[in-house]
Amino acid sequence: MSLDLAFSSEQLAVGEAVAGFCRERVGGAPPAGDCPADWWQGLAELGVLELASPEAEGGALEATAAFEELGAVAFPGPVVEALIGGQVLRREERAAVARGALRVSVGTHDLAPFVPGCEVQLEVSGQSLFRAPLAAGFESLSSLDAEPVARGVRTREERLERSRAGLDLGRLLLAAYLVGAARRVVALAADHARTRTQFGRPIGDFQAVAHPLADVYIGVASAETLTHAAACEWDERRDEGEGPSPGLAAAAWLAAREAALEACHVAHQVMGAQGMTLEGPLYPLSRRIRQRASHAIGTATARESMVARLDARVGESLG
Amino acid sequence: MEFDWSPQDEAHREELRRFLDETLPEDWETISRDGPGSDAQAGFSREFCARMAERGWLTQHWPAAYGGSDAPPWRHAIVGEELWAIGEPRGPQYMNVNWIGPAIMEFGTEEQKAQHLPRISRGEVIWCQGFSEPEAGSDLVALRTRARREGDAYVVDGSKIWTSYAQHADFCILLVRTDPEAGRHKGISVLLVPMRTEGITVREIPSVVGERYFHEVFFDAVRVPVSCRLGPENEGWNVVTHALQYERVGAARYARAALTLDRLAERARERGWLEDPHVAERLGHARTLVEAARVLTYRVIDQRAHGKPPSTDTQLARVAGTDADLAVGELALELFGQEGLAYGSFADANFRLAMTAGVAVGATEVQLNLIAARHLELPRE
Amino acid sequence: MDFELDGEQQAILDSVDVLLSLRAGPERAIALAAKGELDHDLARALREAGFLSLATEVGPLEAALLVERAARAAAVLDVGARALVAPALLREVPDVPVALVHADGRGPVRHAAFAGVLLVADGAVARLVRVEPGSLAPVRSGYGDPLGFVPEALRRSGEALGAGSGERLLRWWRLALALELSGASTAALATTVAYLKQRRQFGRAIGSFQAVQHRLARCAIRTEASRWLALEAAHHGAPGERVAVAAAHAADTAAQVFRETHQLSGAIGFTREHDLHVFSMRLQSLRLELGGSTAHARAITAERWAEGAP
Amino acid sequence: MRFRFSEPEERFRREVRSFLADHRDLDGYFRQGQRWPAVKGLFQEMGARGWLSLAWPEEDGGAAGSPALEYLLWDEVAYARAARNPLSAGIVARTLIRHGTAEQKRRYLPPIRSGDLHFALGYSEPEAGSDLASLRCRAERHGEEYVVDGHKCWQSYAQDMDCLWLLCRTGEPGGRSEGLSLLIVDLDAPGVGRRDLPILDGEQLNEIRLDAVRVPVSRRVGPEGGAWKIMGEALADERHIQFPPGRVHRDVEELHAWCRNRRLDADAGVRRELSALAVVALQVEMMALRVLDAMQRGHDATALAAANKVLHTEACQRIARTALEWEGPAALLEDARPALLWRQSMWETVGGGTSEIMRGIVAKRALGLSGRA
Repeated sequence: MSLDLAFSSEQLAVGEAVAGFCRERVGGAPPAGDCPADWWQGLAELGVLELASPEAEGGALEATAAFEELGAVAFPGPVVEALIGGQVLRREERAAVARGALRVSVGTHDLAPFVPGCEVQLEVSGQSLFRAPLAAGFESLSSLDAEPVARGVRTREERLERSRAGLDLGRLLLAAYLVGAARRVVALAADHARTRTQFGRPIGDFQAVAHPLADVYIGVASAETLTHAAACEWDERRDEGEGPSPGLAAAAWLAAREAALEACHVAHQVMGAQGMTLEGPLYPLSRRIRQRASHAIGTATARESMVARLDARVGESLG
Repeated sequence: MEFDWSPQDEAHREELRRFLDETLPEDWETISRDGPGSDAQAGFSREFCARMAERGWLTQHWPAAYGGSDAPPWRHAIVGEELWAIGEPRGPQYMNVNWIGPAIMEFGTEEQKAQHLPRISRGEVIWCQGFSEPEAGSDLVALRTRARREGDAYVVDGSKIWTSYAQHADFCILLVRTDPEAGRHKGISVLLVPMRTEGITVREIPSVVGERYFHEVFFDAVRVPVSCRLGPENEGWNVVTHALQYERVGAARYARAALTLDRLAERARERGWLEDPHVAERLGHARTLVEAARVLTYRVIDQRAHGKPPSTDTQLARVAGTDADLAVGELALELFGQEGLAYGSFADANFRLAMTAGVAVGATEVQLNLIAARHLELPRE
Repeated sequence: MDFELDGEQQAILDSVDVLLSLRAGPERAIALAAKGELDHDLARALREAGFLSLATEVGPLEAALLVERAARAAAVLDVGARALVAPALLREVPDVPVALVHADGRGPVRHAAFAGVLLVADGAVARLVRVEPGSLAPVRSGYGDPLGFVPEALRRSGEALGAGSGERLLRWWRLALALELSGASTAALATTVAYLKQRRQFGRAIGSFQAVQHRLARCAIRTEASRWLALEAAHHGAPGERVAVAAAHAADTAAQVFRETHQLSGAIGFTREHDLHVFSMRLQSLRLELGGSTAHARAITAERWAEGAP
Repeated sequence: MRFRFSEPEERFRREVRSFLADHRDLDGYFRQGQRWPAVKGLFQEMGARGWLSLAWPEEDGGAAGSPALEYLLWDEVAYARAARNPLSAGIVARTLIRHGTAEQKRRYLPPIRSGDLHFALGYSEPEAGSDLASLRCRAERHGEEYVVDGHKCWQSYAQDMDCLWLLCRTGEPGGRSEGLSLLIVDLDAPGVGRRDLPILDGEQLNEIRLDAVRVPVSRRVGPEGGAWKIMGEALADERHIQFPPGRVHRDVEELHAWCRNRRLDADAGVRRELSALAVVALQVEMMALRVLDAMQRGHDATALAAANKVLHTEACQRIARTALEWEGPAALLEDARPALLWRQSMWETVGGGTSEIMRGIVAKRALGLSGRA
């Protein structure tokens, strides 16, 4: 069998189920703040919260199909973190995560998003994940007027096994989420450019509007395929029984991040003041993109792994 | 050609800084966190502008006849730099001082001058500008808000959008169509409308930038005396283009960007980030954009100081200012990562303010069109 | 503060422009490039008119104006080094071509093959090396200025010019670069704008497409700013941060102007029969000198924000 | 979903790779003009293996291979920097197969297949570069001959080619895409004048003047006035091999190796840009695979191919610029690899439909924006 870049019908079905759920619950734009409890429960019932875990039927491709849809509606809450938990937590904890009964936060050494709604608090540092709860008495902040964040002192309790697999999946799913969100951003901006008239014609008639949009479309489309390739790679390695290595997931994360941020930049430019209101469809997306792009997983390790990848390829091609 | 400040200018800047040290309250950072339109900052502006006026600084660049002291444009530019850099304690009043007042001087009747100029000059009045409409943003001439003549009043129907400061404003400088049959630039008039007139309602559009930043203003059979019209009927377009020439570089965005960048670099140094050459490069490049915006703005002020008519240098300066502002805002967010997203944090506050830079007052695209047509003399279609 | 030329400056520039319009320009640059020659005639004419000693006799700003104008006129000459940099370091301005050399540099050096004087930046000091003009090996180059190799031994020899001279050389060198970059960018843009006004595609002038207009407008903003930043730095005596800002801005501008002018001119821009390459190829070499935009940008940060910065 | 090629396809890739071991860095990719006899030799060897006619129908002497095989072949050749896919075996042959007369097929296909006969592309004119519909070169019918007058330019390597694949106007002057026809013109025919245009990448472009050149009507390919449609089809056939990502991977890897040799890769700024370029190279590959996937499914790949060209060529420019910046003035020496990469990459966002045209296609087809003004 040669190359085949389409989702399988099972994967499409996962995506469609999630899309339907989002249409029904989220509607136009998600509210600010954390994920409402019934939405979270809904995700659990759909099986989204256990995708790619050792117990799950679906792997990274199914999860990718689902997360692109979540991104498209800027779905709130620590969804990526739940699936990271599905890789690194103990079996009974994983089951609780899958049921929606246990929520996971993944943060930096002093910042933890979604606390206190999250019972398990993980800290990411390079290629390692630590169980590291915040001490009581943390400071509550809000991130871009929307997501709750806590700042405080952590105590590292243990380094988690399968940290790399968890972080790799995290990068991949962040990429999928960002790709889904960015596709929607480009669609919104293009729609605006087709319908909004200025100086007597649709603004999309102007190259100065159309060309930057074409550029971000290209960036998002290539990041999307790279994300799919990374998901394939993740699944193949899982099936082969190897531990996932930092490969395409890091690339997908870097590419999707870049493409999504650029898409927001252009869309804000195209949509003008309409993109700055909390009522319009653009800002809830661009805010969430900005948050996910600033995820604690960070970019430094991913960048280093790209250089390492080159090292390996150059070694090969010169040898 | 020489690029030194005169000793008098230097002295004025020093004096102004001392004044700010004494005048700004300790919680100024908090007051200014949500931008000039916020309740706190607009409220404070009435107090602050009165004190600026006492010193004779609020409208020192105005002619003596209207309560100014004919100060050279460079002097007023220094005020702009110093105040914008710290977040504009004049609040919404920078608009009156920079261009609404001068427009009234240029086109107003004696009665209008007597009514408005002293109040602006004393720092006790807030204005908003009723230009954009849902279907007329950067393309202002597409506006539809209608003013019908009925006896010695106009009856205004329509709505304006993206109006900053509308909630606080005492007056609105309003663009209306008085002749719907006339071509795009013709048939537009300017009205000076008291906001407390019956039939005006204001709705805030919650915005990402800060509180009270955007509003919709609805006009429902609002009666405005003909005596409130600024300039001749149906020739409002001239009034506006003339007025906006003053406005274009009124906001010294680069000064704010420069200070933000300095603070950003200081934080980066404290954390040892300057050791990372990538960070050092990014900061350096951002500094070039800020400096470019400054020097291009100076060029515009210089032309005014020489009594020359406004040129496309104004557009060059504006785009450069926008770019600098955005670049610094983006850089702050990038360097601070997740930490920068916390509401009111250093990076967050700066980024939100910078975001509107390219959109406010004639989107960047319009400026670029003008540069292409007039500066490069490129052909139209 | 005054951005307008005063009477004397205007008079100087007027005669500089007349001289350059007679003796320089793209056509001459193309002819000189074919021979790999430096413009000795232009040097003589500038010297006889007293323009090469503007820095000492009038001031650095006036010398800076000359350097920028010469670059706009595609002068194939060490005018930046001779009229602006050398006077900042030497009591007597040499009567021979001057090449600026970095002791640690590996690459070819502009004008070295014709130089009689090398000014070498070597850490804390600058050194003066006298060479026989024509003694250094020329390097074939398609980048506007003739290049030459300066052997390692020469880079390390010569007479030290005293404490602080190394840093002084770098500052004025950066300034000269900024001015030359700014002049060449302005000319490259003007050449392209003129071409796109008359060149037609899809039934209309290419210059009438909005996307094209916006890209050119952005270049115009940058070239204007580059010029003023460099002139301002010259007026202030080339302070470290200002020259780094001017050079970084000018180098970034050059990169953008290069990309856009070539992209928008299409195939004609790549031929040697069109003037664009006279300016654009030189931009390419100038913007790489002294470590290029990254090095200038890092210098800004070091000058302005590093621990113990002024 | 599957991002791997089949085992037979991978086997073919290995075969190509081992064949290319002898031709690696032939440099025909960048400098065909200076390497022509050797590049022609390479094509002849490939011809002998049947690789120039890999996807042609069997009845025309081809192997009816899949697009994937062709993709793998030219991707490997590009990675080896050996050559670019020749015009003759590509759009010329495909067009002849579709529209050529029996005589034309008999005459031209065998020597094309064997790598012996090569074509220069005669599309662009001084006043019609990316806007081909406005071209002026005119072919006047006189009995069984056309008499051709016109001026073509920007022909790559015409000095070494045998024939010109000429687009000219047979209909009303001033019409746009209607009234254009394709003719095969011998480059040594009387009235054909060629002049070299010196260009910045050190390679040659040519201009060709046609002065009352007589071309038999039997050399017209396809119906009179029908060239526009034919050209579109030929272009569509080739989308998957136009911009092989191997070239970009090779550039990035070489840049990285070069940084390591010079110990530049300890610098954080350099590492950051290298990592970004590694990501971009993968994005380029993904876009190329999307084009191939669409071709395999028989979908219209116009917008994807336009996107691919923009992404690919802009990536090449970014890599080359980076190399120049890190190397400094030494990179400007005539034979320095960075200078070569850079000069070559400059041309690519202009030649073969500018990036602006490509963005216009993407905007229109993928986003529904006209982008005309």
